[in-house]
Amino acid sequence: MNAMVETDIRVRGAVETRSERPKLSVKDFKGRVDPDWCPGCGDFGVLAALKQAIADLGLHPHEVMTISGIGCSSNLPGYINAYGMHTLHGRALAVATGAQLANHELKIIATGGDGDGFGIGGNHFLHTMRRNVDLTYIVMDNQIYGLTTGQVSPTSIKGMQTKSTPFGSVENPINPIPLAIAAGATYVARGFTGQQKHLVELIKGGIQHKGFALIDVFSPCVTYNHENSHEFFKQRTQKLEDIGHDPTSFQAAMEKAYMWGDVIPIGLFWKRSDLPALDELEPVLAEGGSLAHRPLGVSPQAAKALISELM
Amino acid sequence: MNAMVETDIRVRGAVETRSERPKLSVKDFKGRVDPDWCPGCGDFGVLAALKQAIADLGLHPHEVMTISGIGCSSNLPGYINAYGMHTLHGRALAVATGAQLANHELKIIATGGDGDGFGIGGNHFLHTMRRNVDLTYIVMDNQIYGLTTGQVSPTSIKGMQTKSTPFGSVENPINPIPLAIAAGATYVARGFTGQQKHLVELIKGGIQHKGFALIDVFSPCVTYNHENSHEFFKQRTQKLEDIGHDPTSFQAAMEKAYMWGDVIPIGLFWKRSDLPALDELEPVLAEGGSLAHRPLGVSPQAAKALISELM
Amino acid sequence: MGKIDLAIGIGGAAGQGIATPGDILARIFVRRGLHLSAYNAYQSIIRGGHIFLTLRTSDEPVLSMGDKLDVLLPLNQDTMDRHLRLMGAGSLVLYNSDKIKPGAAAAGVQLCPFSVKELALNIKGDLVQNTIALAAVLRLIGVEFKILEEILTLQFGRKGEAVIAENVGVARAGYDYAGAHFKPFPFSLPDTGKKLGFFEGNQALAMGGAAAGVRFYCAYPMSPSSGVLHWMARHARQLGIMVRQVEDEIGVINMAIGAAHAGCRAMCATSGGGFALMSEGLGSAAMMEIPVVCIDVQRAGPATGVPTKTEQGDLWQVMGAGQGDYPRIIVAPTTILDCFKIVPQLFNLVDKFQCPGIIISDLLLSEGRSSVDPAELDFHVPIDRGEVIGLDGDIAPVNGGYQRYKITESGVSPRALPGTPGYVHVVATDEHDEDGVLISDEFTDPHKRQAAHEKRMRKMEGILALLEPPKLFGAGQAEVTLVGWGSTEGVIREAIEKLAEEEGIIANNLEIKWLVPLHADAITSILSKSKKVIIVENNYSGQFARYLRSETGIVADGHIRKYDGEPFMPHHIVDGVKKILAGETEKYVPVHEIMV
Amino acid sequence: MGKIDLAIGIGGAAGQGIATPGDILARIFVRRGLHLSAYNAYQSIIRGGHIFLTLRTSDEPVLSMGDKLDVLLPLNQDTMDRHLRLMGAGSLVLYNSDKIKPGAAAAGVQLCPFSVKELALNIKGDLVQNTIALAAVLRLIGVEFKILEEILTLQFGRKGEAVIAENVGVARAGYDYAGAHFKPFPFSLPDTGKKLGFFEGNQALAMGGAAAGVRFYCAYPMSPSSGVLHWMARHARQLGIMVRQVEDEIGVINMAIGAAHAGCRAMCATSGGGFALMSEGLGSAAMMEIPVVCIDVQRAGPATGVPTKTEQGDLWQVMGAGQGDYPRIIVAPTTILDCFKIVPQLFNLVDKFQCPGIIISDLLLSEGRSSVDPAELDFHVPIDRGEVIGLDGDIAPVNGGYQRYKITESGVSPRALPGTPGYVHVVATDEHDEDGVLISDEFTDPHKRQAAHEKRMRKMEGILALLEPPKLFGAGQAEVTLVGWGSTEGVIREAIEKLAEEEGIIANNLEIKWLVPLHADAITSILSKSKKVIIVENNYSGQFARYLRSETGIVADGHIRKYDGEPFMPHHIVDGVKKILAGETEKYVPVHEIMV
Ligand SMILES: Cc1ncc(C[n+]2csc(CCOP(=O)(O)OP(=O)(O)O)c2C)c(N)n1
Ligand SMILES: Cc1ncc(C[n+]2csc(CCOP(=O)(O)OP(=O)(O)O)c2C)c(N)n1
Ligand code: SF4
Ligand code: SF4
Ligand SMILES: [Mg+2]
Ligand SMILES: [Mg+2]
Repeated sequence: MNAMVETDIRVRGAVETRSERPKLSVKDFKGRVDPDWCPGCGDFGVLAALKQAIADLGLHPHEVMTISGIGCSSNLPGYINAYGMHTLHGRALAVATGAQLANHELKIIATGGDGDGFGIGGNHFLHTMRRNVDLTYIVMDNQIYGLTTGQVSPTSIKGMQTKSTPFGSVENPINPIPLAIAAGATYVARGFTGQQKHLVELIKGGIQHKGFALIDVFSPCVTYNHENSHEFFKQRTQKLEDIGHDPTSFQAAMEKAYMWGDVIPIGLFWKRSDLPALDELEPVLAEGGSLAHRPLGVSPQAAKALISELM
Repeated sequence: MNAMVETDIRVRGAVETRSERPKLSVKDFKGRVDPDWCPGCGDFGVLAALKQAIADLGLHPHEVMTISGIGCSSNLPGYINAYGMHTLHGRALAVATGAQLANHELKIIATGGDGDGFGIGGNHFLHTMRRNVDLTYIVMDNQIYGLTTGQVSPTSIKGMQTKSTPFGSVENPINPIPLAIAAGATYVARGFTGQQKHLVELIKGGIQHKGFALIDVFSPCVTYNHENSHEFFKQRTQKLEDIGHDPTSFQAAMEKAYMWGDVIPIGLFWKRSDLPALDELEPVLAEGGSLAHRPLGVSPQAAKALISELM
Repeated sequence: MGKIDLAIGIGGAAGQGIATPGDILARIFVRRGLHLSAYNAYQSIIRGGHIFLTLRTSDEPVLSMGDKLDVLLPLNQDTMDRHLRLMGAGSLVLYNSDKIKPGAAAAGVQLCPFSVKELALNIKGDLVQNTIALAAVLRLIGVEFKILEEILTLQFGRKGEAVIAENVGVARAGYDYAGAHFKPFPFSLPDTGKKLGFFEGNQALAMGGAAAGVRFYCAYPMSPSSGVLHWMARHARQLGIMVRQVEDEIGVINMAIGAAHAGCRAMCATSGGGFALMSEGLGSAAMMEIPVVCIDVQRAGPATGVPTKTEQGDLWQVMGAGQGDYPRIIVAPTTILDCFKIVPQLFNLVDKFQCPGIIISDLLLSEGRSSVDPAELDFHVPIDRGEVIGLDGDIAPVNGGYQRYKITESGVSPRALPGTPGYVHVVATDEHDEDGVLISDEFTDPHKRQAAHEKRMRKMEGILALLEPPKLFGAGQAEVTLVGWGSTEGVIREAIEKLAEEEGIIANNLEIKWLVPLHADAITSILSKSKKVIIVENNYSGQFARYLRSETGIVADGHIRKYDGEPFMPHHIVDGVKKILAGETEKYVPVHEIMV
Repeated sequence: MGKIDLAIGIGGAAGQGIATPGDILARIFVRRGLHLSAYNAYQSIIRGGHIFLTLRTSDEPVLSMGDKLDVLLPLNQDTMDRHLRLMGAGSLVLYNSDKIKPGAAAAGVQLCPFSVKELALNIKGDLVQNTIALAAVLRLIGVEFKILEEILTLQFGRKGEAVIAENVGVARAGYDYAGAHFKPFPFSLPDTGKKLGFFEGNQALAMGGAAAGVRFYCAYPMSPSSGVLHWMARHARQLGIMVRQVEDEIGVINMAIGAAHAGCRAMCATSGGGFALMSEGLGSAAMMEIPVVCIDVQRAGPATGVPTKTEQGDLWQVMGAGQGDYPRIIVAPTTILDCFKIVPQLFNLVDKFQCPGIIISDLLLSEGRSSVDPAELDFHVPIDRGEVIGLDGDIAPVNGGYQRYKITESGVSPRALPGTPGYVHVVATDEHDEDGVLISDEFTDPHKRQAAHEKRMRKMEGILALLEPPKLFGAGQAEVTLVGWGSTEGVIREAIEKLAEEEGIIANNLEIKWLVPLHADAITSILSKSKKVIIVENNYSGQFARYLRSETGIVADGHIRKYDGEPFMPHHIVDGVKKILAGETEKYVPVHEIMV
């Protein structure tokens, strides 16, 4: 598995061979500051799993870039030793697409919250999936707006009482899994911070997947969402492996995706490998080498051709 | 069928009885000016079908409001004798939601193009569907940006050559039907301007449906999309009634929605009647009467209560 | 300030429960008819960090958070370390000596340690230190214990007798300990006999909306504007207001426009970044001629910036919002009470002139709290919906002849609500003729375009005529006029008192509330008589100073600016005025002494 | 103007094939080394309406579309009716008398009817009238037939000999008929021996981007900016530029920012409404300190407005874009060639100062066409990427000590490209410390905030120092200085020639290109010497006049404004200057005579 990733990661200049590369551990990915999340926040679990996945895959800090929007969860890039962009609320996927296409040799991991990604960021979410951009998108889905102190989110369950719905929400929530499948994502998974090892594997799978990978993670907010707590998910989540599931079957994926009740499945719902990622389809990248490092300017011949079009 | 609608339409003041209401014909819905669409544009067919549907349902011009964004198709409100809003590009559904909740006694029909609705308007599309707002949304889907003189749209097929993709698009298109189903729309249909009567029935069904109804209409652009022409759809579209389909079956709906090739199904893919529309769930509307016509201001008792909270 | 001028600072980490003693103190003050101003300095996290709440009370109206603290309640060591050095003679510091050690204090500062372990041996949890500190403060300012007892009884009512007894017991211990060990203030907090209330600016804006008859409120959460949403959501059912949280701010403004067109008074609020997303929609409301009100509660920018900190940095954004020229009204309320009063006024204007109205508030005003005399909260305000066809029952149908955009001298054309028989029409964001038919299509027509554009823009004259011109506050003859806009009114006026008392400098104040359209002539005539003009604003580039110059040509003699996220304190302005009058600088940027 | 000054107007409905004869004429002119300016007045529809293309050529540079037409080619009755009344003595009108009837013409107008039925009896389709009219014009301006023959042969090449022969035959008939029946112009179109090309402003902007080394271009289609996207898409593979059409303009600016941060020079373009949606993103680029270039091609607003018409109405929107203060560069190119040249200059500046750059163009410039001397199109421009770590191979890893936002005197901190070992860091839209760690979280710090904000804003001084100050054009001593910005340069300068020639009024011109930061001192020093200042701009409210006043205090003596969607013609300015100098008005708004 690692071998595959190693060849994927081209360090500019020479491709370092595997033996030369020191293998890093989780602690090498510790960020400049410690998270300021509330004690017990699910996001700690996502951060830990992500660091573990990156270390397991033998990646180095400079080869990875995390890109987030704004929210408690979106603070993640500040807590991991990797390149990072902490962009505007809702815009992580748009920024990530630009960065990925500009330097497709980087491993880009978009991270954020349910509000960031499915609320204000919904349109980028939709279109990034249909384009199958080679990104790993980890949503810390706590079914609430945490940073703004507890309002309803697009994944909040009906009836949820929040500061903006003190008498209970009357809107139907989004279910990100079928939505992602219908929109064209090629790797669609759900994790739970209470299942660390499982989550690490889902993230590794997402990073290794060439194309758009969504990992929607139940990452409970201990402060503002008392309905969908760690306990709530602990009692209900079951691994798809255990239930029995074929992630290449559309029908099975859809069926499992709608399960919500005493059993809430986690794991890889859907994966297809027959669709190339956008960067693989883009002819300008076929020449090889990231755009970001190509020399600037127009050759004299090209300039001549451009001018001759005007004559 | 009409009876149902009649009772739905409360004219402010007295509810006119059915016998008093003159039944109008299509020509009563002729707008102030004639459409400036290119001769042969599919949108003529949508306009005709919409007028027919409204007339068939016994609605009067002042009881209907069409709301569009910007695009060739979005010019529609100007061509029909009904209240209308020709809003910003991509924003029809947001405006329509506001108008619907402010006056839920109006029949609101949102109209627009594939670019308007699925491109820039994608986020409103998603959330209006999950909220099940009681709107009829007719998309004149020509798989191209017409008004801006022919660029790729989110529904343009892969390989499509347009001004912005002169060597062919490399992106996967959106399929609005499964997307709408997954997002929570409760009436999801596809029409074709080459099948007028069928289209009229789909629109009538949408207007009568209490909740969000999407009618995605193949409405060919004769000027900029030479791939997906009237002929193209004429040869391929088949009615779901003829193929055999149960619109209450999720699985059947999804299966049919992905059919694209020699047979492209049109008709009602999906309908569910168990979910109330947003206005039915909103307690503030339970008192009856549209918000728009309730008296303004705060009663002395209420004012006292508000002030006492501060003391 | 009045005879009593008491400022209490409570500081600790987020999650340490600062709000509760703060609320109790505020409540006690206003119930005695004392005035109050409160400002909470906090960060964008839920737990941890440093929160510092300043509560200032007086028998006279309180204009700002002031310059000094009389009481410091540090709930952790960090707060002690940050604030002790700023405490002056006559002040006191109350702290839990089990956990917190004081550093060096200035002469005359009374250090008042108490031991939670000793006073509340058996009680678990950290919140008990707050109860003790609160009780001790009340003792030292001469508030009777029974008042606290009542409050605690109410507060813990649901938890049963035992809990109440425990808390009252602890409070009693703290109260008595303070009485026995510390020197009280030389006054007892008076009771004026009158009762005031208190509210924050966001609440005032929301209540103003209710008074104006807002029937549709929508928003996307964004600090520091979310308070409006929360109030609206809480009162939605009671008041019959449709309150919606929308997918994003673009959806917000467009939904509000849809509701407004359908006939509701519609309002929304956001902060700078959300406002940026709304800017296209605002222009569209002006083009379709739909009245709608949007509130921008400014926070420190650019971009995400400092979400919990104040600034007046969005003026140019608000003025430039959206492409092209269009009529609009921009108003910056100057006090929290003004937040309440301005909303119905603005709704009457936007209804009359069928254009968007923007309220530009800021974190200081919107999250700051102030006492309020309930008599000032008049919910029975005049409501003028302008020329609207379809609001009452008797309308003669015009059957097609109706011209939504009839060209009139005032620029206003009677609008008809959707649903009204006989007035069917289409509104459009494309340029259109009097009948609503597009003139951007088919045959564009420069003459019609010019006429339509002029019709809309003519509204600005009508609006200006209805706006109250700004008035000079303070001495007619002064050495210097301090010009501000919006939330700086209070602190400027307090600085003026200080300048007079402490420095013998006579200053007056011209505070601008109605920003667009601007009473340029009235301002010019006032300021042309000023000896010196100094502009005070809470941003880097002097956004208002540049705007004032663009409209009036006035070049100020000096500028006092602050852009570190914290609001001005009176002495910042005093210092700036002194330096500028002394010719030492033309631009003074104070350094915020308190590290909050 | 030169010895030759010939303006041809071709008008008809959309779909009548106006572009082809227009292109052929333009091509013939520039191949003879004649200069050209072309402007197409059209509507937002695909078929129908009224399109009017003005082509003006001369042996000297052509500054505007001018005031008069020498030749009118009406392809339908509507065009004849609209334009004939404006034709003056010495001009001629060529039309298909089978379908079109002239009205009353002024004295000296040569009416030149031809019958398509007679000249091309057997040929189907409407386009043949265009070929005949084109051939006739060429005959009357003395262009040899073989040139047209060559062009038609090329044009119909793929359709086979028969079609070529047919078209050449028809053209010959029209050419000869004109020779036999109509009076030619008293000159033959000269051939200077030199060869020029021609391009539109959007093409120039795109080519400028290519020259600057843009590697990432993205956009959402929006008239009148889509031409940049179309050029980029056409040349993407040839030039190795990633070109993407995005879901909306918010996606556009953020995608461009992502690409720019990863190391590409990234550009995007839009028009007013799209720019509104980008405004939040632009502020975020400034906060993260990422260089990116965005083009706003203005059209008539507000809102959707008149999508196919020109205006300069976005200046305040662009200046106010996004919340808070942040460093940015705003430039308004003054000619189509300038569109090409400005882009690499701007990229060097934004790379050097790590901030967003905005080019503010308009429909007139972006969709207008102009001849160009190929020697002026230098693709070998200097490229300065500023301080970037990671563009070449040899970087010493700093292993964690790297400070992305190091506070420096210039405000610029060396940036490191993602992927560079040893320089790992996080960029943020929240306020941050030198090391990129947020200071909006946990412990906000007013002192650090102030320092970070000042660091960014200091860049503006460095930028200004590198911008060329505006220079006065024309007579040093003049009765009046006409001040404009951006696209009005050409027409103002032509008006100046006219004022001198026809009215004996000596005027000069100060055209402002670099708008933010503004060379306020240089402008003040120039204009303080002017006897009178008149500001000319294509909007309602005098957006530039107000800005100029805000930055310099200068109050113009008069204003010439136009906001009907059509660009200024020279005589509009001439008339305005006369009226203003005569004291008849302070603000002159011309009425556009031509109903296009
Ligand atoms: C344009 C804009 N609108 C609103 C906000 C305020 N805001 C910041 S984070 C957030 C939502 C956070 O929710 P989520 O993305 O679920 O993250 P969480 O805090 O729950 O992890 C909002 C609304 C903003 N920063 N920008
Ligand atoms: C914010 C904004 N961006 C871009 C545009 C330009 N624009 C107008 S219509 C349109 C797309 C039209 O496509 P579609 O919605 O499919 O309608 P069609 O013309 O094909 O019927 C675009 C991009 C705009 N008006 N506003
Ligand atoms: S508020 Fe919720 S999401 Fe935010 S840090 Fe605390 S627990 Fe986590
Ligand atoms: S361009 Fe296409 S969509 Fe637009 S009117 Fe013409 S045919 Fe219809
Ligand atoms: Mg969340
Ligand atoms: Mg379309």
